[in-house]
Amino acid sequence: MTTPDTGDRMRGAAADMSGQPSPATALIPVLTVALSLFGLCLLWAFAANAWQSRAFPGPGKVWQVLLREAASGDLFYHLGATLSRVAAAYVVAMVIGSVIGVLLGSYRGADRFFSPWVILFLNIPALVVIVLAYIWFGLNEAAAIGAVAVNKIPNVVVTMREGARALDPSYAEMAAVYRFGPLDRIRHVLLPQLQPYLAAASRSGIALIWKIVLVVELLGRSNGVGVQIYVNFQLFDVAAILAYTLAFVAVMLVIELLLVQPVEQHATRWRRRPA
Amino acid sequence: MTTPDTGDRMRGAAADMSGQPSPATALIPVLTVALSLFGLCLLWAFAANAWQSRAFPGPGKVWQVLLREAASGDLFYHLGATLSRVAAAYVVAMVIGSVIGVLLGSYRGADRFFSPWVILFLNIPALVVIVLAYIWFGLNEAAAIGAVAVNKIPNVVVTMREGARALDPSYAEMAAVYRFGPLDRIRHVLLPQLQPYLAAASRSGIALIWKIVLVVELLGRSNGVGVQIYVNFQLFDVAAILAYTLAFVAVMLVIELLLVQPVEQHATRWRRRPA
Amino acid sequence: MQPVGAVVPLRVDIAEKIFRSAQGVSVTALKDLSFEVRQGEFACLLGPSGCGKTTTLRILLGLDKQFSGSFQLPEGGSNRIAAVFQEPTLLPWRTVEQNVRLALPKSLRTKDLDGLFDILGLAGMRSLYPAELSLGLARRAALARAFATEPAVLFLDEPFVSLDGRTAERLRHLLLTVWSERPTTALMVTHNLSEALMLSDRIIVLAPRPAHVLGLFDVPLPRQYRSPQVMSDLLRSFHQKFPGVT
Amino acid sequence: MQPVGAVVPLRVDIAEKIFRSAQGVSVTALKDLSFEVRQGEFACLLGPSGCGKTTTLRILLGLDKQFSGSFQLPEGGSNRIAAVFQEPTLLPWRTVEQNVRLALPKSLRTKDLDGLFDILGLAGMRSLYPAELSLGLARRAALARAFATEPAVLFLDEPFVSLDGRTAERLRHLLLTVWSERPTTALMVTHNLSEALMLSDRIIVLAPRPAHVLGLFDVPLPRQYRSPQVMSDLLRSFHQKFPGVT
Amino acid sequence: TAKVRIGVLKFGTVSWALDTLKQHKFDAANGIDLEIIYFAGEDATNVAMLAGAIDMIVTDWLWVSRQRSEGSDVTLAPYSTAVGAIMVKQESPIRTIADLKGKKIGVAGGPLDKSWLLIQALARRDHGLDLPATSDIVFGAPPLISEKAIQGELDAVLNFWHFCARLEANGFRRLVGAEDAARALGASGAVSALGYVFHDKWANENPDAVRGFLKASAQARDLLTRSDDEWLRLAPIVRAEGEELAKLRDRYREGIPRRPVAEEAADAGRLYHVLAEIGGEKLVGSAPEMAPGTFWQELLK
Ligand SMILES: Nc1ncnc2c1ncn2[C@@H]1O[C@H](COP(=O)(O)OP(=O)(O)OP(=O)(O)O)[C@@H](O)[C@H]1O
Ligand SMILES: Nc1ncnc2c1ncn2[C@@H]1O[C@H](COP(=O)(O)OP(=O)(O)OP(=O)(O)O)[C@@H](O)[C@H]1O
Ligand SMILES: [Mg+2]
Ligand SMILES: [Mg+2]
Repeated sequence: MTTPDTGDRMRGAAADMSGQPSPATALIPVLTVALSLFGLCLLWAFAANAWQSRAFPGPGKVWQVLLREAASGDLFYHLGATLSRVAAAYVVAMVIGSVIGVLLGSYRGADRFFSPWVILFLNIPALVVIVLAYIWFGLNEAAAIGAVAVNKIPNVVVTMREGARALDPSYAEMAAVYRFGPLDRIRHVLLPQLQPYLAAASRSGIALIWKIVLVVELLGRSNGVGVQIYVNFQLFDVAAILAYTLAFVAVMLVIELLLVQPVEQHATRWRRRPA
Repeated sequence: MTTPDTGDRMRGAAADMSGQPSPATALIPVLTVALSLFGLCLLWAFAANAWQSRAFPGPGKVWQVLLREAASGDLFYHLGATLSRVAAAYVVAMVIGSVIGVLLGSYRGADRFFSPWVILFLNIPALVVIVLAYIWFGLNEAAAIGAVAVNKIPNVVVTMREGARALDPSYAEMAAVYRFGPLDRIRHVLLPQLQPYLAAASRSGIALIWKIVLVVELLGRSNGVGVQIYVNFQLFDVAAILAYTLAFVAVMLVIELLLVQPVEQHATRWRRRPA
Repeated sequence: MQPVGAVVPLRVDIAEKIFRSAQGVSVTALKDLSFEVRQGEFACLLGPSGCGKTTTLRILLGLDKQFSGSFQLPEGGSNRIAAVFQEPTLLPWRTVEQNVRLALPKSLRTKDLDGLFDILGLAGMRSLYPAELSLGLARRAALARAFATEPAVLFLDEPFVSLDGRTAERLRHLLLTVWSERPTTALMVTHNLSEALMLSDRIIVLAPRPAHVLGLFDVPLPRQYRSPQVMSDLLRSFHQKFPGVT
Repeated sequence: MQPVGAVVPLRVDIAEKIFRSAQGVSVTALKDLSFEVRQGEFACLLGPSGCGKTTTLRILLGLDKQFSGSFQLPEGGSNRIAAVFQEPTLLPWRTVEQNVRLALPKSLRTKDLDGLFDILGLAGMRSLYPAELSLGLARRAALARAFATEPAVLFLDEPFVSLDGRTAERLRHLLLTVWSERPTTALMVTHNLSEALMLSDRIIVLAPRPAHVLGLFDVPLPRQYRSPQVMSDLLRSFHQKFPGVT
Repeated sequence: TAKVRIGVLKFGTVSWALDTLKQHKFDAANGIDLEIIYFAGEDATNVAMLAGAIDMIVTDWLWVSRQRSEGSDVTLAPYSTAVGAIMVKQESPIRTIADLKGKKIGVAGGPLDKSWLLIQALARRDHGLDLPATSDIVFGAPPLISEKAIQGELDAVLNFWHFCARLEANGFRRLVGAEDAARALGASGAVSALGYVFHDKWANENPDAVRGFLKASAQARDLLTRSDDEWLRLAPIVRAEGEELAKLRDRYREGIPRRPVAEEAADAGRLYHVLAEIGGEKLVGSAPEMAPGTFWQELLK
């Protein structure tokens, strides 16, 4: 049984696969980001125009506030304080959380025993931990950073535990047969498999940490973006809140685009790109 | 060159691999959880004894408060209100976040364009979103739940995006060759691969949502655990704060042990257990 | 350009296929590769390891669109394609039986598979997950999946490696049964010359990378006449025509 | 119990190995499997697909401890073990060369590998990632890894499938070179009887699952005398001793 | 000179007086060295004092009583009698408490806010009205509640006094103040809602510090009462100008306590019963009476 030629004919789509990427191609990511940010501003300006309200200033207004705060030096002072807290808590939380998470994911017995503890710590409100930390350890930076880390660690644990559970045992077996040293195992066998989980935990982690730092600052610090945001909330000065928020977001964006994405692309270059 | 018998002799460790698991084996998980919780209480009682402070009541004190609040019915009323908000926001955030995340992880161009937006929304403080939601949509449930979902969605997106990036293309190719329907693809090819990411996003997701719900309730609701916690915080009644927290944690624990873990074990029974 | 009602062959006309590796190395896998397989014919692709056979199959399966050139699949019949990949590619989270049934079109989903599983020696393994199979068993499961779909076009990438001789022999016969039951065009990659001589109507011999056709070797003899004696004659004449291949 | 200074063989004595599948099926893979390989000997394991060969190797490699019985590895030499798994098992995120070097002990890390890569036909592929290799190339990379470590004990699980005849032949010779350069005990799984006859001192024939030893076939002839003529005699006598195997 | 560390809200009402105090060096004049530590929230100051990071905060007498009855030794020196009020729009049809029935009322500070409890008590006594049952009550953060009132989503709002003052300057009027309710419920005059709070122990160890501080703060308040120019100077930290600043100034001045502390303490004791009755154990704990020593004993002498 044959049918007339309705043609399952296919043509390849190869354009110029060979040769170095042209300078135009290299520009694409930069242009995309610029376009993306521009689109966002446009949307914002449009929305702010549509819902005119003191609670939702447009980009122009926020930009003015940003310039004013930057000129007075306040912006950099508070942003610096917050950023250093975020960075410290991030490092502490990621290291401790990853280690615990991988251990729990690897040892079923330990996991069974500690999993209620993880659920508990995961669900303790930030407020409780922060207040207890301040009361026990005094109103100081260490208590603040520790409290943030304790809040974040269970999240890292949960993500890394899934990562450890999903590890492919055949690579570990290969490493065992060829007697890889512990460092090689971590660097060449474990970490590359955990990379997507680390990336997920890092990205949502730094965001969560920054949000908790805001609360920590609100509850017991005299400087930092959290203090500024809350003070401006009392005055209902949304433009100032947004200005401080966006300053932080801008820093994150720069880190993401100049540091995280290139590193990530390098770390995952081995992946077969879906055709 | 031979060495004297320093014996690389190995014995197998097979005990009773055959036969049905005995009833004693089936009891182990229950016992472990009981032991785990008991250990936690012990640790807590001990710590509360060591750092005697009004800010850190022992388990006995908190248990009394819990009973009192339960007897008055307040506990169930507020817990119920909070749980329903958590559940609603959870469903909304997981569905929307997963879809966006998988799309961004699959389409590189879209990801490049929207990744700054994701960073932005990831880092907007809960306060800002909640206040804007209340201002625009009124002081009502829809605004509250929407605000929580908006806070959580970027986290889900980030995790699921990593999951989508880590998908093994050979399964998708197999499905394409054998012309799997869209539903089969999602159910049998996509979801099983995304399972660990979904599990991570869910667990830390529900914890994050509950924490944001607390803030939402604090800022503009009249019932719920958040309101109770805040009122008790103003009175500095830490025992009551802990009582409400633990009531929520208990609910989560029951869900985890009776629902999530069995489902998860069933979903991952195909995995080769590390020997 | 095809006359109406004509039987459309599998026609391959790939001008070039170049991979760019992550480290920037350019690998030309195919160059001016063109051949035809008539409808209902069984053809074998024979070529050195790494020459581009799998790449060719992937292009024909529509899994790789980054090439220059064109190809055409045969028309008619159920229009279903089945493939046995070089690695089994079973869904690890589905049992053997589920893996097979999922690949079936809706109309065949509840088909009786007992006979197929029996011949393949998978009867007791239907409820196992792929990680619980030996590699040979996994390959057989992949074969079961391909055969069960009753395809019109069948692509096989070294289906019978990792099997002991007896099992492989049994499966070759099964393949021939499946292929002859309905009009099926088959293209099989193999490194095993005697396998190719036994199964195929035509052997397409490829050069080392970049792959292009070195020559064709037709086996016009019906399969039942391919006795050990005839086979060794065929072998000899193949070696004469392609000295140095295999 | 060993006399001091004695040469310790590879001794396997597995009473039973039972798998429990996730769905609750019990699979007895090995039952009363016992054999010995003398130090410096090259032995082949021959048995039907799915009989338990890979399981045996996994137990010997220490990857599976859930069995009853015992085994003993040969002593002496570098005490290093190398294995070629049935699937290549390369780290996908490291290049071919990195994969090979990572498996080397610290003292050999900077070793010159050009010759090895050349013979294996991997010279131009050192900087590729495993996903960019054909299956045959990946297998060769796995072989390179095993050979480069200069092992005292070598386990091979069907190392030469998915390779064309010429390449396979070249690699068999390479294997013999590596094996004879230093005192190496080798145990190789294969489905290819002539390969076994050409390479090994002793063939251990296994029964279908649950695996146990059906019999041994010794090939006491030095390898250089194994001409095509001798080989076909050996084949015949093997078939006489084990009718119905392969 | 004795050192005093006080924790206050940045831009909060207390910081206005403290700024004046610092500006005019009243602290040095009274032999103390005042260190002002700014926080973003009132709760932060509570935590800070519990953590021992500061000596003094500003909070209300009910909190002090509750802490004392639970064994703490905090005590209070009156600072301000200004309290919240229910505000409605100028043109609103709501004229009396009774009109609140069935309306949507925003309440800042939560269900146990003192002003809210007093107004509830008043509504119940005078109009037989159970506000939580008959009206739609929305609790929320003070700035949000104010904004919602301006938007018109809420028919009436109960907010803290400085939010009320700002609302007044924006077309709102006072329906009923918490101080009116207090008086109606038995207080003989204005009772200080807020006071400087510190530990007895610290006060006993540093009596000069406390006295010096109270004197300096009184001088600052005197200046704020007398001088309108001082308010103009404060405008940037008050974050108000024109009408709004004037309203805030007037309300601030009205809120300066003028009665002997003993009278206030007696009134507070009376109000305690009213509050305990309506707020219940949740609010006051198990103590049936206001804890003795809630008002700093030294001031009662
Ligand atoms: N993504 C890729 N990037 C770079 N090179 C690639 C990629 N995929 C395949 N190649 C190269 O293309 C060539 C052909 O590969 P292919 O898999 O088609 O070989 P093959 O003929 O199937 O070999 P085998 O018999 O070993 O399976 C190989 O040299 C391989 O290294
Ligand atoms: N985890 C497991 N659970 C259940 N059965 C298993 C498991 N692992 C292996 N088996 C079974 O054990 C048997 C032996 O497996 P093994 O991999 O040793 O076979 P093999 O001799 O290497 O076969 P092949 O030649 O196909 O590679 C097979 O029947 C397989 O299904
Ligand atoms: Mg191939
Ligand atoms: Mg095997």
